[in-house]
Amino acid sequence: MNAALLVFTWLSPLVLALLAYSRKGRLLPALATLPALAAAALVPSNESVEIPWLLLGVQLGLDDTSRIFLLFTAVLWLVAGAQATLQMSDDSRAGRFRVVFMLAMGGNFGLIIGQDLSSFYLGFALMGLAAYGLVVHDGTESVRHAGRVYLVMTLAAEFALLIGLLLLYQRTGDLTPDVGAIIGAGNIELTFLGLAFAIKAGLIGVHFWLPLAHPAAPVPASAVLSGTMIKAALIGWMRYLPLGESALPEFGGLLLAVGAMTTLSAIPVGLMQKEPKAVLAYSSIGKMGIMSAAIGLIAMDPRLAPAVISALAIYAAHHGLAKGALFLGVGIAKDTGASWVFYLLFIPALALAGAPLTSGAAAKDILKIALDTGYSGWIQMFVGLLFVSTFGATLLMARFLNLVRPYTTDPSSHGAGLALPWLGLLVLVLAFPLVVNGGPPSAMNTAIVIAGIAIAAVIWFYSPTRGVTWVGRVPPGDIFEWILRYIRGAGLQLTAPLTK
Amino acid sequence: MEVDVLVLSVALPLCGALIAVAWPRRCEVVGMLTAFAVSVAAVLTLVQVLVVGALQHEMGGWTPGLGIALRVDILSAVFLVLVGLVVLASSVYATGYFGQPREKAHFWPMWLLLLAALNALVLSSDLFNVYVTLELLGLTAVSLAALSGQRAAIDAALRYLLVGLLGSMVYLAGVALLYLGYGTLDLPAIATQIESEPIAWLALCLMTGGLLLKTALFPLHFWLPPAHANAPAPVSAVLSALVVKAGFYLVMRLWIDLFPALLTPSTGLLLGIPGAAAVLWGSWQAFKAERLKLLAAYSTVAQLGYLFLGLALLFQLAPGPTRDVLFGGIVLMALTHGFAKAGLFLAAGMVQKRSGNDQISNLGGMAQRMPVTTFTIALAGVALIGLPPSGAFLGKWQLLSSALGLGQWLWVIVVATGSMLAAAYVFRVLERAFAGSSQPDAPVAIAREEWPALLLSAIAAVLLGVGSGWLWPLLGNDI
Amino acid sequence: MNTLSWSFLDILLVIALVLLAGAALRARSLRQSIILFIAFGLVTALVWARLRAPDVALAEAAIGAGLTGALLLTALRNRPSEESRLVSNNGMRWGGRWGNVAITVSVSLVALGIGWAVLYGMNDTQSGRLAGQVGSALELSGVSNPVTAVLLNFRAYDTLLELAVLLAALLGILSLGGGRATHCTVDPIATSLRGWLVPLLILTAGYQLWVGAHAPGGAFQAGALLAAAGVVQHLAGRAHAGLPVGAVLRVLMVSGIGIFMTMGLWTFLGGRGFLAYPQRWAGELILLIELFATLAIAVTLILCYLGSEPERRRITPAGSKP
Amino acid sequence: MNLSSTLPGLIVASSLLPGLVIFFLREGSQFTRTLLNLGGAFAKLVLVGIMIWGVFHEKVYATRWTLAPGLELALHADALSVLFVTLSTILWFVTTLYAIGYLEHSPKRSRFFGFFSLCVSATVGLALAANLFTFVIFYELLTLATYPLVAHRGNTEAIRGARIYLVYTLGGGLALLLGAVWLHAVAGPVTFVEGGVLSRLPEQTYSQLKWIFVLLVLGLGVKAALVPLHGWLPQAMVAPAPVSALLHAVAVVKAGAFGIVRVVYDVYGVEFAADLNLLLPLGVMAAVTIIYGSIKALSQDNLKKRLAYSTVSQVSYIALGTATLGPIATIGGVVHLVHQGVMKITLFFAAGNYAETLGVHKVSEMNGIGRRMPGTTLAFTVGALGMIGIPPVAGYVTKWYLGLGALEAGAAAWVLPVLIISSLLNAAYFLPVLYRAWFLEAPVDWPNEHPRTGWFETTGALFWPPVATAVLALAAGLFAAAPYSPLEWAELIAEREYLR
Amino acid sequence: MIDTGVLYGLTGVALAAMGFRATLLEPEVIRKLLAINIMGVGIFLLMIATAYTGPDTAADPVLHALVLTGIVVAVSATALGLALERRRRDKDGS
Repeated sequence: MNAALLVFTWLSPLVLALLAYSRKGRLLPALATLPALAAAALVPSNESVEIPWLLLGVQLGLDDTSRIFLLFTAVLWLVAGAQATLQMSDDSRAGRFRVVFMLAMGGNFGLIIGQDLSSFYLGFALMGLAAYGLVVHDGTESVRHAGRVYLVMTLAAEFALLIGLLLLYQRTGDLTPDVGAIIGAGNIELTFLGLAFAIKAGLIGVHFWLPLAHPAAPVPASAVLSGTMIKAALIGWMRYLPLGESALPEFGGLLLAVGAMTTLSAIPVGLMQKEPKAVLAYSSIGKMGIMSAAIGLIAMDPRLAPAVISALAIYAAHHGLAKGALFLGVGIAKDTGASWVFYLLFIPALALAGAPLTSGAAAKDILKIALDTGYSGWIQMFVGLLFVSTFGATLLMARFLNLVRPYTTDPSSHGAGLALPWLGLLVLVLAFPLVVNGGPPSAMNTAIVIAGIAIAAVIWFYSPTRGVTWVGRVPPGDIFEWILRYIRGAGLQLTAPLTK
Repeated sequence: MEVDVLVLSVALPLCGALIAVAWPRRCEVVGMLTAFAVSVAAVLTLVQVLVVGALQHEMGGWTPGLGIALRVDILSAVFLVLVGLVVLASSVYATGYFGQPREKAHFWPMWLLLLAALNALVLSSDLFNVYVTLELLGLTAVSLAALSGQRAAIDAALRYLLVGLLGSMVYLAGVALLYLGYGTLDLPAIATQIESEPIAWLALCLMTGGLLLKTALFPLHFWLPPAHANAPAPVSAVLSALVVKAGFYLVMRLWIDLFPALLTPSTGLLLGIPGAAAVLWGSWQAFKAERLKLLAAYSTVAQLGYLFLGLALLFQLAPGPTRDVLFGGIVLMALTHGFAKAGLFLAAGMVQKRSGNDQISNLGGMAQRMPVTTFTIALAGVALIGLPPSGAFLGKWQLLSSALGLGQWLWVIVVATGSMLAAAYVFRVLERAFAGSSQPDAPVAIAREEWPALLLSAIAAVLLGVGSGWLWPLLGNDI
Repeated sequence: MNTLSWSFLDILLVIALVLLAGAALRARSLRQSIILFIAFGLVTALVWARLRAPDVALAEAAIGAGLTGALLLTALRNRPSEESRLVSNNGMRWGGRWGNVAITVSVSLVALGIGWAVLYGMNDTQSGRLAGQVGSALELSGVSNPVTAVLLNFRAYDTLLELAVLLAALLGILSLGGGRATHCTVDPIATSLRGWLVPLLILTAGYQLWVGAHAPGGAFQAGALLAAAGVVQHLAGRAHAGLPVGAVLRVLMVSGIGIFMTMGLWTFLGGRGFLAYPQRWAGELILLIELFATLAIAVTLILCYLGSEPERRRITPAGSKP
Repeated sequence: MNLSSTLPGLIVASSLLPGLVIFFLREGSQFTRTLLNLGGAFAKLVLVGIMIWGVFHEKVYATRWTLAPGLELALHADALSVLFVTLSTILWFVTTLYAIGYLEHSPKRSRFFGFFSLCVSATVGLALAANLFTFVIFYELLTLATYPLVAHRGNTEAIRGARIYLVYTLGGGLALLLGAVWLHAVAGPVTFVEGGVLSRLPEQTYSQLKWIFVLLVLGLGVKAALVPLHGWLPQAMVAPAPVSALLHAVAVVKAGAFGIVRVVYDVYGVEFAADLNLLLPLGVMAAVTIIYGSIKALSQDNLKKRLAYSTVSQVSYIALGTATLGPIATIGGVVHLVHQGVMKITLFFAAGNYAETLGVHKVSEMNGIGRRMPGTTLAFTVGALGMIGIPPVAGYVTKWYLGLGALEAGAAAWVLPVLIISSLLNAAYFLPVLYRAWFLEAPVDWPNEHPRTGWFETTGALFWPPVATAVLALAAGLFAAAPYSPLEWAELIAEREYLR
Repeated sequence: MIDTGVLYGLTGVALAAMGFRATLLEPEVIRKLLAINIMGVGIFLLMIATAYTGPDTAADPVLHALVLTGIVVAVSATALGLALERRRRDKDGS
């Protein structure tokens, strides 16, 4: 039974995608996630099913961390799917959206449950490419530009991953390398794997596609993009780096530093954005920075591995759900324009900021508890980073709410039925800390959050106009946009074929 | 009563010619019957030779020294079959080609005399007898070439006659010297006595010079293209495929049977260099030729070049299996060229008859109007270029293999360029044939004219390539 | 080594020969060169006689000088004055003056070579080569004249082919079609000459045919003489040179080879080998063959002469053109 | 007359005889012609099936016919030939169906199908050739059979294209002939023996063997479209679609590549070729072709020209695999023989469909074609993704094995970058096409659209072949590890080549 | 040491050479035919000279037969040549 469930998790989205084109298939996106939910709940860990004749020999299975990932991914895909069905009932190209949506979903699930190299790579590639369809759904010029940048970066990530996996496979010799076999990776392999997942996670330097793609995509798509797809990087790192077995001091250090820089740079740029979804995109980049830094930390100090990995999984789950809720909220706000939507948005915003009694706080506490086991200078630095990110997140959330407010003033469009799936998600976000007993709220954390709220309130009331000057000076794709503008300005048509 | 079939192959055509002259109204029927009978006789001779080995028939019962003997071994038997089949096919074609009875009455007797001359030449092994057959061949060929009566044909025939006479006279001088030196005219008898002395050398040069003039090897080829291009189609087919080849057959006979003692590798070059020049010059001219028949004529000059090239290589190989294989290759190339060129000329004749002239430039849409003819030209082209599955491919393979074995690069380059040029001029024609003319009018088929040409080309392009396995070992024990 | 056996006469003949040949080739007008050529032919006949080759001398006189001369003269008569050049594309002209010198030098070099070889070859005379064999086999051949024996028995096949060559030439000429009928007057001398010359020629031809068996003579010489009679008939204005017309003419044309072939096939099918006459009947058979050969050769040569002669009057039935 | 001595002969004859008969059919006898065509194709399929079964059970099939002392026309079924024969037989069957549909009402069909069958019998003969002499014969026959096909339309540029094609291929044929004859002169009759026959030759012939190798590769390189010799391929695009499909996917181009594989493995033996350091130049030539082909394809607006240049680069993967010493690279090279065939024929079918149904020849005219002809465009997408090397379509298997082979042979330094650059370039010239097809608006009316008959987007005979081959490509990728798959067969071949 | 046979043999060679040269160089057709005939006579002279074995003994009959045949062949060739020449003149329209 378990084997069937696992296979169906992967197969059902792909197969149903073929039927989704016609109008009758409107409900399919939501239904396709059910096997994944069931599998996440029922299938015992380290249960795997072998399909030797598929691809190069496929092995599907779940372990503890991938179970959590599968759970929150499935939930988010379910909600996003339902939301898409409701919102896009009148869109002419909904059929195509549904097909591409479900292909991406299939890729994402395959990525998580596929334990062998080829199915991981298949999932990674399928998700990346199908997501392109989601990004360029609207078809306007700016969206097309974002889609092109996204595509190039995704392909680059894919090929880097291919090389990395090739090197890994050539070294280990079997398609489903267990953790022990992964030790001793050469630094070429590490660079390639690192690069592939860095692009996916949106770390600094290769992040510019994310703030372009996420806002461009329709709301359900961007929810999934931010919520689950970029998490693939984490899964990749956890699975193909010898975390907990051998120490990778330089690689870990590099990852920690890059993660830290990403988080720190994301906050100011995020604040300067004019578009709410762009703000959310930068907040995702920040959060991914934190998680990558955590991975770097584990790489340096293997002893931390087991505890921190599970903590990270929970943190990722929290971030996924909250970020998904925020993105969906923006969509509903735009559609319904109802003021209560704005107030409900406060819940996921606070959760994301890590306010006490919310999932954010719980996740952060678990992470801090896991880190207490080891003691080194780096951990202290990481905890400091955590606090800074909390403060930044609060500011970003305030900025976001400030930008969403205008949408919710005129109560013109159709009723609340649209928001049903979103409300369900909010309930989950609220219930998250209960499920995950995070322990008592730490004083330090609450103090930072309150300070953040205070500053935000001050900025909000006193300088609604003056803040405008430095807002919007940095375009969403920041450094890439400048480079591109410089190149286009200087008349070099280097990227002509790409942008045709 | 074991009848020597080989005599029949001379007697039958002669009788046929006589009856044709005496009874002009039925000359066509007589001609066809004789042609058929002769080809049957040729095949029977070949079978007899395969079974028994070399045959000999003393004319008049006298010993060869005093009298004349007809001798046939596998080489001459194979040439007999070539002559028989090509003449038979051309005769079938000729029945459709000549319209008025007056033309028929003139054509058929001379045609049968030509056949008799060819058979007599291939079979005879007496030097003076060869001279007489050469003369008979020359005169009949000239009269047939001049049959169409236009000014160009008459001029070409006249030049052909003068060149032919010169060639025979020089050959006769050589025979006189040989008789002077060795006192007999019978080929095998002289072969035993010959050793490297001045008179033998001179006789060799004179006889070969005379024959090369008649075989139109490169420097002496100027008379061939106009003669073959302006003759009527069946005549030019036989001229190119057989008459010129008879000269080559004689050179091969002389150089291999009569003068082996004199031959040093360097003498081979005497034939090799003009042969190479012939290949290049002939192919180049063929490529530039404007008319299909002129193209075919120049291609004959080129193909003969290959044969002489082969001979040059043959003499540089020590007697042994490689030499036999190369000899087989040369013979196969000669046969393939014979069939292919006959097919090509007959096809060219059809094109000329159907569209007034055989200018290559206005062959447009021929593939549509005359599919069988185009297919014939294509098959003949394949055999001329030497692409598989034609016999010429095997021949060229042996040629290249022995040239590379000897490490002589010049020949390899010549053969390679020759093949490319051949491909150029063949596909130049085919290309126009494929270029569809706008209105695809109904394909016309005159079976009587189209099928013989097709069969000839098919033999050259496919049968000789695939089915000639049995021929090689037998040819080996001839030299 | 025989002594210095050539006499003064030989020197004279040789010089005459070479001078006449040179003159014939370089004479200014065509008519002169043809006349000189005929003279050259007669001197050649003399040389053959000198070299003890009477049969060849007769043939040379009748055919070489006589008939060839007649052919050349008729060719000359019906053409206007100016030369008709055979301008060949590249072959025959050999590029002007320097070409001439080059050719002359090379040809003379080859001639010297052959001459030296002849000297070398002649000295070791191999005792008459085949003459001995012919001598020994002569009585088997049914005739006593060795040349006729060789021609019609030992190398009969050669003669057969030679008649075929003659026939081929004739067919070629006929296929070229008669020339345009031109009007030419009949001079009285010819008619009177015809009165006594033609019977004389026929008589000598018959004698030549008969004597061939045991003395110089034979079918070719007899045929040539008959042809000469024909030419005279034609010059005298006789319609169609006295030849029969139509089917009979065609049968006559092929009679020579026809008889030869029937004889050959008869012996061949009789199992004795092609043209191997039964020893007893050899003489008579050879005579029979020679008779028909003579007729054939005569008719052929006359037609060659006529063929080249434009038809005087069209009214005669198809006549020579079958 | 037992089966083992006649089967190869029968397979060649099964398309030769119908071909010859078709030549003489009248234009109007449509039914008999189709019957002969399909009958011949089906018979060949059955015979090949028997042969596969036989070879798998170690049965020996060989037909011999002596043409001259030392020169023998020999056909035999070894692993490599079976692979190529199966490929060409299946694809010929599909292409015949397609051709019948494509040339529905065009003139001169008897001539077309006659030469079409001759071309396939030449390809099959070439595949089954047991010695170099037979290979040369069928190689030249292929040129002869394909020339009229390229010149089929008879208009000026068809004739011009055919002429260029002829000049190249005859030149190549001549080089191959010279090489073969020289080899024959040096080493006597050369039969294809796994592991090569030339290693036993004495030392002083090595310099000659080098020159012979150059000649042979030059000769084969023309048909395999290695860079300096590839000029004819884009020009030959003037041929009707089924011809360019069969020619450039299966027959002509593969003949060259197959020839190179034969020469390197079965004549020289790969170790011996490596000792003579012949493999590096071949590899470099292949690499240059791959990159050059892809770059040229970028700038081609005519769809078939773009596919042609893509073929130029794709076929050189086979040469690259052959030139890299090591069993894994061999597998990559050999399996690509099949994969490229299947994928490229799908693309050409699709291109033919567009041209025939909508009169679309240029990429710029392909906006929104996905909406008008979803089935064909889906097949086109599968083929294109395969070309880029995205799993699950067959292409990624090749890239996977080629990459691994390069790593194993230590030649990763230059092989991997080539693979990556070419994959990126493939993406660069295929994805814009897909983008236009799926995401852009269709023009109001197509260049010359045939009225839509019935439910299908085009006639059945035109619709099903591309779908069938797309499914094949997908299956070859998905079920790569299954028994009887091309990959399995390639491993069998590589194992036999390196057994010694 | 030059006896009659050799003398005539050499003359024959000389005549043949003159004939050959003239055939190549003379543009006029009829002169070419003349030259060929002269060349023929030259070669026949060479043959008869070899057949001559002194004033008293009988000459070699085989060679005589050959020369006879040669003469007949020469005359037939000349006749054909002249006929061709005449036909060429007629076609000329002159």
